Amino acid sequence: MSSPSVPKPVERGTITKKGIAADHPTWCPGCGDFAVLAAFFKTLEKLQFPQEKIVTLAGIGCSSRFPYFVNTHGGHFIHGRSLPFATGVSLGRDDLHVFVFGGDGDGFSIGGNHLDHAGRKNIRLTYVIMDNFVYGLTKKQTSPTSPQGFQSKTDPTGAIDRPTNPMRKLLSSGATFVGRTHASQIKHMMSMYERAINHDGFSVVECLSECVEFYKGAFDAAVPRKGGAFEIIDEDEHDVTDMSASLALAEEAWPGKFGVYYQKKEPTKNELEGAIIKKAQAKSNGASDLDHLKATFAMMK
Amino acid sequence: MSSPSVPKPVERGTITKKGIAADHPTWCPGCGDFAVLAAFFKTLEKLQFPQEKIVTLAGIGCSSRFPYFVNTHGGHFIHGRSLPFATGVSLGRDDLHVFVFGGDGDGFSIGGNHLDHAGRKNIRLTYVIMDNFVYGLTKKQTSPTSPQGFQSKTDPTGAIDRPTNPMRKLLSSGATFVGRTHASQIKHMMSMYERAINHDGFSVVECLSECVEFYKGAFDAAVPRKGGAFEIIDEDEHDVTDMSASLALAEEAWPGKFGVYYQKKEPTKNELEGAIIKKAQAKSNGASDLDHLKATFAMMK
Amino acid sequence: MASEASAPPSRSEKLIQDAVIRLAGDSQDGIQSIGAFLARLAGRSAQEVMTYMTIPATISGGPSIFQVRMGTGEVLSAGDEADFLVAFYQHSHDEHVSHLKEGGVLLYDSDHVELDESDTRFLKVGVPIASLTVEALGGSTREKGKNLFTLGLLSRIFQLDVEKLRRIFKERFGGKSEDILRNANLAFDAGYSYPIDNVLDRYYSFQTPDESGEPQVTMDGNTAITLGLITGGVRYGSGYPITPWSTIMEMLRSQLPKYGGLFVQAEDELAAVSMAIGFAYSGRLAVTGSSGPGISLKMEALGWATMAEIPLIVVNIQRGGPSTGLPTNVEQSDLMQAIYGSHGDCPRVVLAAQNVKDCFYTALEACSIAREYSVPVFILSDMSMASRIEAFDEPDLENLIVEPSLDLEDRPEGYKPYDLERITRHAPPGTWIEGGKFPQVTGLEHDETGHPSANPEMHVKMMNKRRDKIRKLADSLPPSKVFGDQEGDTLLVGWGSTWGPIRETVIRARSNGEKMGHLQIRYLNPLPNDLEEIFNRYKNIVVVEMNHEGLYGYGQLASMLRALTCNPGIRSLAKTDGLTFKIREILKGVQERVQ
Amino acid sequence: MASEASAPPSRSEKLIQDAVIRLAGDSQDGIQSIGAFLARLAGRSAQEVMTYMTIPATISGGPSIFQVRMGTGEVLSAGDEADFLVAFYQHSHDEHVSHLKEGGVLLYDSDHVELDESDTRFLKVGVPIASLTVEALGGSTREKGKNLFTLGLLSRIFQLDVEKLRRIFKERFGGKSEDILRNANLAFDAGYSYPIDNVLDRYYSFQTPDESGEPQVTMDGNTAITLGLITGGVRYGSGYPITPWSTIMEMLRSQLPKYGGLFVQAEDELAAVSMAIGFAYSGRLAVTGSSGPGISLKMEALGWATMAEIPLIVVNIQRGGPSTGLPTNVEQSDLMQAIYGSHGDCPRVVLAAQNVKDCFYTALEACSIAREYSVPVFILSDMSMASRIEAFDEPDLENLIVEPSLDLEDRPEGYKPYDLERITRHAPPGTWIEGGKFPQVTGLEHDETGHPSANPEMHVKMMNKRRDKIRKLADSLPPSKVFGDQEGDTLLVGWGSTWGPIRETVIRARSNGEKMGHLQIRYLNPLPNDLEEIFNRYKNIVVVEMNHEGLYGYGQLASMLRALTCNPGIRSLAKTDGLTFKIREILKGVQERVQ
Ligand SMILES: Cc1ncc(C[n+]2csc(CCOP(=O)(O)OP(=O)(O)O)c2C)c(N)n1
Ligand SMILES: Cc1ncc(C[n+]2csc(CCOP(=O)(O)OP(=O)(O)O)c2C)c(N)n1
Ligand code: SF4
Ligand code: SF4
Ligand SMILES: [Mg+2]
Ligand SMILES: [Mg+2]
Repeated sequence: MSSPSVPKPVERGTITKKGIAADHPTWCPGCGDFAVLAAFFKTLEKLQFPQEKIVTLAGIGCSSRFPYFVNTHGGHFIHGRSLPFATGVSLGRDDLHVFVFGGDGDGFSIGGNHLDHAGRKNIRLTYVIMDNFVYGLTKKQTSPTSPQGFQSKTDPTGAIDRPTNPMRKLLSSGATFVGRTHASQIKHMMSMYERAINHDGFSVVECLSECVEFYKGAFDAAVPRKGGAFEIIDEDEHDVTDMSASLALAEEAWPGKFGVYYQKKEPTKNELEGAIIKKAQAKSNGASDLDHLKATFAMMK
Repeated sequence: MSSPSVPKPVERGTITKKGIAADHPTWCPGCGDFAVLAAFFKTLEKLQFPQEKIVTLAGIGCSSRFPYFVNTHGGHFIHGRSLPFATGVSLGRDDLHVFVFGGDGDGFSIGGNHLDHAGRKNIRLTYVIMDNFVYGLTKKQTSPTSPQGFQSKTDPTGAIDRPTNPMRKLLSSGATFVGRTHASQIKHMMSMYERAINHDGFSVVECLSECVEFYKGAFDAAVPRKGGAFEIIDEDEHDVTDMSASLALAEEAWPGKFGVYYQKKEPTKNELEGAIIKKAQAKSNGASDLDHLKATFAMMK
Repeated sequence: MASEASAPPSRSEKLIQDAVIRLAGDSQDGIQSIGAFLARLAGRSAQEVMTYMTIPATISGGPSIFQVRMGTGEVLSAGDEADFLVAFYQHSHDEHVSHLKEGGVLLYDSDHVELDESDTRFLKVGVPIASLTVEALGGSTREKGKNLFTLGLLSRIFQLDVEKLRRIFKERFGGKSEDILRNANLAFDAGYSYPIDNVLDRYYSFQTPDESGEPQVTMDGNTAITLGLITGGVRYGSGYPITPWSTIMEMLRSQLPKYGGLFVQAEDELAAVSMAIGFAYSGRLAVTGSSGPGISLKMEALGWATMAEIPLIVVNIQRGGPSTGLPTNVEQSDLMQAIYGSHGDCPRVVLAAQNVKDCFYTALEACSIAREYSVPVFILSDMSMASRIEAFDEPDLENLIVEPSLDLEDRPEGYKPYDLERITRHAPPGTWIEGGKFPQVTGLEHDETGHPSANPEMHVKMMNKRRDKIRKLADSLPPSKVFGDQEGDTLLVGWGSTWGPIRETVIRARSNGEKMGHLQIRYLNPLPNDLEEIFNRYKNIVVVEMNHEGLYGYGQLASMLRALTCNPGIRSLAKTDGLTFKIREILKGVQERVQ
Repeated sequence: MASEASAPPSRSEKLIQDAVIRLAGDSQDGIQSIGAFLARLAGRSAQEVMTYMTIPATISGGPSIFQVRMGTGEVLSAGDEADFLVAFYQHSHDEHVSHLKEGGVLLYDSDHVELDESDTRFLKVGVPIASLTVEALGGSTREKGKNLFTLGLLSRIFQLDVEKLRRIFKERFGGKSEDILRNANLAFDAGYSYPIDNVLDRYYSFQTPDESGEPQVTMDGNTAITLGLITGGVRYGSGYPITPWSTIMEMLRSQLPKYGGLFVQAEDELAAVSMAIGFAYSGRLAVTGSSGPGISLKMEALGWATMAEIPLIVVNIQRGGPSTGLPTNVEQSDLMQAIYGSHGDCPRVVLAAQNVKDCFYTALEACSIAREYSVPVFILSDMSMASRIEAFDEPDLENLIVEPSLDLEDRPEGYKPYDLERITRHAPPGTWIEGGKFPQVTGLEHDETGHPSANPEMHVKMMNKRRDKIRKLADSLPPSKVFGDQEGDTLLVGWGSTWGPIRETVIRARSNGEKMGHLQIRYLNPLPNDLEEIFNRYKNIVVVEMNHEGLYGYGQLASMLRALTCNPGIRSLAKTDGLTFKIREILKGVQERVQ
């Protein structure tokens, strides 16, 4: 099934589209996720992190197959738990560039709680939610972002539950960078990814990415060439550090606005834990692990 | 341990303090939870639902011991899952009055995701979060609402994670009634409970309830007789149906305002599922279960 | 078709007992529907039928097969090898030709497949399926319809009942646009009228079945479970999607409202099991279910259901594990977890269905056990049965149906939710208790009133109470039925979907003069009381199961049976290649394990 | 103290080997600290010591006991009965007097307790503890200090080393305000100078221990696990609070920063295990843990760790189950779950610590196994060991410590994360792979490169790979050590914290001339290879464990051993009353099971 398609040995040091692409994606032809991948590749090409320091992680879903298609260290975890997994990676290794990809079901349904806590802890990583308003991999069940009326296999007469408001949810979590983009807008997507990546903290981007198999046309209302409106937030008007204003933006009617809803520098948990370590170690003045251990045992005598 | 303390057989039909009280609560003397219980009793005395139709449910925590102290049908479930449990009860039996009690750990930490989904589904029930900013039952660990700097057993040098903003979280969930009160303000508490109970939908009240054992004085800033300010929302000024305005209220600095943040009538899932049933049954014109089953089998022939 | 296929050509008609037809193409080609049509037709013709399919592992579809075995005799497995292979593409041919019997018929789309001329093992029949379909339908359909064209070909070859088939099309496509039904008939006719006798020198015809019995129904295992649950009185449930459980929740979601019930898609499996428990506590028999990963998430709440003594049905459609594993392959590796997966000593009931028909009856029985013993009941099925279609006699619904009722009668004073003297029967909320002392249900150890108790003797008593009712269930079970020799050399023991292949193996071995019996265990927890006695009648016991032999060389059921009986004659034939057992695999495995 | 206690009074000094002292009061009285001081003192005096305590089940405190057994000989259990009971209240007396040996000393607070004059079973010593404490401290302290007053009394009675004790106070209270230390000494002195010889006609004195050996350390089991993990190189972890696991995470949270590491309090157990796996994947040996309910929640992610072959340490401090169960009582009922709780065939390592010292060494060993075999390793301990204090020889830290390292060396071209030829060694992110093809870790079945594969043979190979490494571990284990008779009538088999009571039982039975051996199994998965052979040397095997005999009459380990060996001589002595085994319970139970 998996014939790795790296054509030639990659030279250490430069990220190229060729070197960063791994397997040919198994997504359906036309799936929005291809564009997300392409924009990610381009952004990485631009940013040129050391390739071995990039790590892509995911839960389970069509979108969560992402890591297989990126030639970096990668991990395909379990459904809904990619964020705590990534939290361990980020806090364990502050030298890495940690990326998480996943779907709306993975992020807002089974994984919804982890979002809240990774957000408030401000874990240093970038999370892209590839929102297609449906469960793709399991073949068309209602997702938390499916609009009311959407006919799926679990709502044959149309969904009745009010959907999650993704922007409100993300803002509420305490994430320190919250953006929104659309897989059909490559340039905008790239700028969102780049800004998210450059944000020092928990950055999350919702990317509308159409599932052509199970929810065709879901996002036409936001695609100009299909008669929709892709309205971008005017950052001269909108203060991205104002939570209330951002929350108000999140209340706008579908398809709403795209761009950066919120961004504020707050200490990351990575920094704060680092400070605790530093303080604890400063106190002991260069004692070795063995010294510490012996001291603790001495107290038990 | 449990010598049920119902003094005399209760007459069917009238709710009295005596009849609705069960065991003597095992909380520490002075715990705020006593007041929550008392206010709940008084509210029930006022509302006079048939006693057998009241059901109190909870997860795990000091606060979650609530059902044992109320003489109604009751269930003490597992940590963090009281809402889905109660969802089953509410949707299974739309004739009941379903109450859920629990702590900040139970509700915002392990149970945080269920809040989001019970909220957006607008399950008909009333949920009281007895928020003491700490883990009581397990003896003083940091809770999601513990403020930064709070010294607990899991943060001996002071909590560093930014706490959950309870009002923002509750509003974001899509709950259709969101209130806030304080266990030291019996009257206000009662009015919140009454309004929450009378709201037809998912109603949730955050009640600050002091843990005298592990976080004494946590809420003094909101207790007038301790020099604090208990500021009540002016509903002439604040439009409780305006989500953005409510979210803005949630951003106010500690100790913030008390009262109803948000209330809006939306169809409950109970109603919506009822409508689906009605429609399905109308189609079949009084067919019996056996008729339906036979028809389905006929299609398999 | 069996040996006839290799007989010398003679333009004639051959009477056959059954045929294994493998259709190999891409999942987009609608080969599943040809299979389903054939299976339904077999059901309506009082024939036995069994299907087998693979699901492509990639999201965007890909190679896929559908295999139908149909015939007049007992059809117990989907067949080790095909008598007939239909290959739509070169890759279909290359992948599957090794599954074709020597002398079998290789029907291929000559538009897409090129054969090695020198290979003379098979009777090769090339038909330009793709181009003829396009031609028949007028070009615009991008080869869609190839499946029905092929069904036409097969109908001709096997002399199928065309009228019945057309009626099935009509039922299937009737609700949709006229065009669809017309195109289906056009494609079918084109296939049917293709001059196949120019290349194939023989027609086949199934022996006339005995149509005098009960009418048959044809469905897959997941449908059978769903209908069993509904018949048993389940009206409420909650779940979260996962392959291969999803189709049960999807069907419940659309069926239950008619019955006045509902099914909730929860935010995750933790919520799903909790909601189902909430339904049950509220007085509604309820179901939750999943496959491996989701079942793991339910373990904590299931412990509560045991402790609080709540009736609940839990369906696990097993797939390849561990972890995300092989989501579209079959395995039976969740047995131990079903019994031991929750912390603490946590008794519950575990049943396993052995074929599609039994999926229905097991679900029905699970309902009555859950209700009677106020306990969680696991139903184990697996990927292979989930989507496998079989025909079976229509159940006697009038007598089987259980219309659920909500018992809100007043309870007498002193009512105890956890009475030590009897099996717990909860009073759902809404019930008045004389004297006005209302009950609590709880996951803490408790006294008879449901209030927490850490009293050592009370814990011992309650532990025994929860165990004893499961023992009572064991005492009430019917005697285990052994098929074949009631004593002798070898007893093959299995559980779940291995029933068919094991049964067929035993039939084959006995026809070769071996003394062999077959026992399929449907009750896994509690195990039946008579196993030890039965085992003692055989020299060798071989436990056949689709899981791993583990550290000590024994599959999961084999380990349990060794612990139960300490019978050192128990051998284990366990495998985990994600595929169902072939008869020859079992024969060989047994041979190797038996002295 | 043993038999001497009932000897006729004579104002004299008695040399004793060990004494069991039970302090009974309310949890607010600080009886835990007297106990802890005594235990530490014993440790510093090269004595053996073991404590036992109960935690009140109510939130607001309540009746509580602390029992210390200290002495010069080997102290193996906390003692069936007390030689000495200190009763602070009437309820303390009433509840606990039945635990006092006939002829034992009943020391009671005459301010709070009234005795039945006619009861002559005990030597009754009344002291107005409450009022004398208040008097000594000047009234404002609401009886606080009673514990130290009592410690003073005990020091006088047992001729304890007062200087050492004062040093311990100083260490304990040194960091706090001066007042606290002064008050402690005041209360202690008042007790010490109380004219106890007016009422008690005898002093006791422990036989002089041999102080020439290693210095001892004194700690409870959870501390020992924590320090074992740190010594073994764990620097990262994540958890969620639950009794009785919390103290491990609390200590790790405060200790790890010094070592450059950190511990995260996660939002729940699902997140905790996922974070720990994230740490491990990033190249940091990591720990997560919980007790029953939280362990159940980790089952799905643990399956991933097995599948992805990630090293991980999982601590389960068992408590009474099922469900919320008996949160403050002891039980050993999570063994099956540790082995079988995740879906699919999911091999992992399970170790059980047998006493406080062994908590340290088991944790250390878990680290090395996790690292060496790249696999999740369970450490099972329980409520009784969690807070029980024991003294043991200080470990040789210089030689034991493992300083963790992060191996980011370049890997050669063709590096495979799941090489079939060797035990998996992941390259953590940050590692350059020559040729630039980076590895994936995954919970899907995969090929050697970590890419998904549904190939049947690959699945078989990978299943075997994951199993074989655990078998390799079994091959590397030291021979199992049997204590006592190496063959004969009866072998007692246990696991975990039952070590002490079983050992003491065997010593007692052998001193009565019985041929008995004791085997405590520390490796539960894989089980040691030599068990079958050892079992064959005895007529009876009795497996002693604190869990339920289940449906078939066998506790969890007993079931496993029957499955492993099919030895029908295996009997089960299982109980679930939430209490540790008493010696006489085991003796009686064995007698009943052995012919
Ligand atoms: C615990 C668990 N539950 C359920 C599943 C089945 N499952 C796999 S992906 C998925 C949801 C897919 O939807 P989404 O996250 O929106 O991703 P998409 O496929 O749409 O990109 C589900 C329910 C699983 N793998 N694990
Ligand atoms: C799955 C699980 N994890 C952890 C626990 C332990 N536990 C019991 S209550 C509790 C938190 C208590 O805090 P909170 O919910 O704020 O309630 P409080 O006691 O403060 O009222 C925890 C962690 C548990 N019972 N189950
Ligand atoms: S099913 Fe939908 S989301 Fe999945 S790959 Fe296909 S188009 Fe994309
Ligand atoms: S520990 Fe705190 S929350 Fe719990 S009962 Fe005591 S005061 Fe109340
Ligand atoms: Mg999706
Ligand atoms: Mg709390």
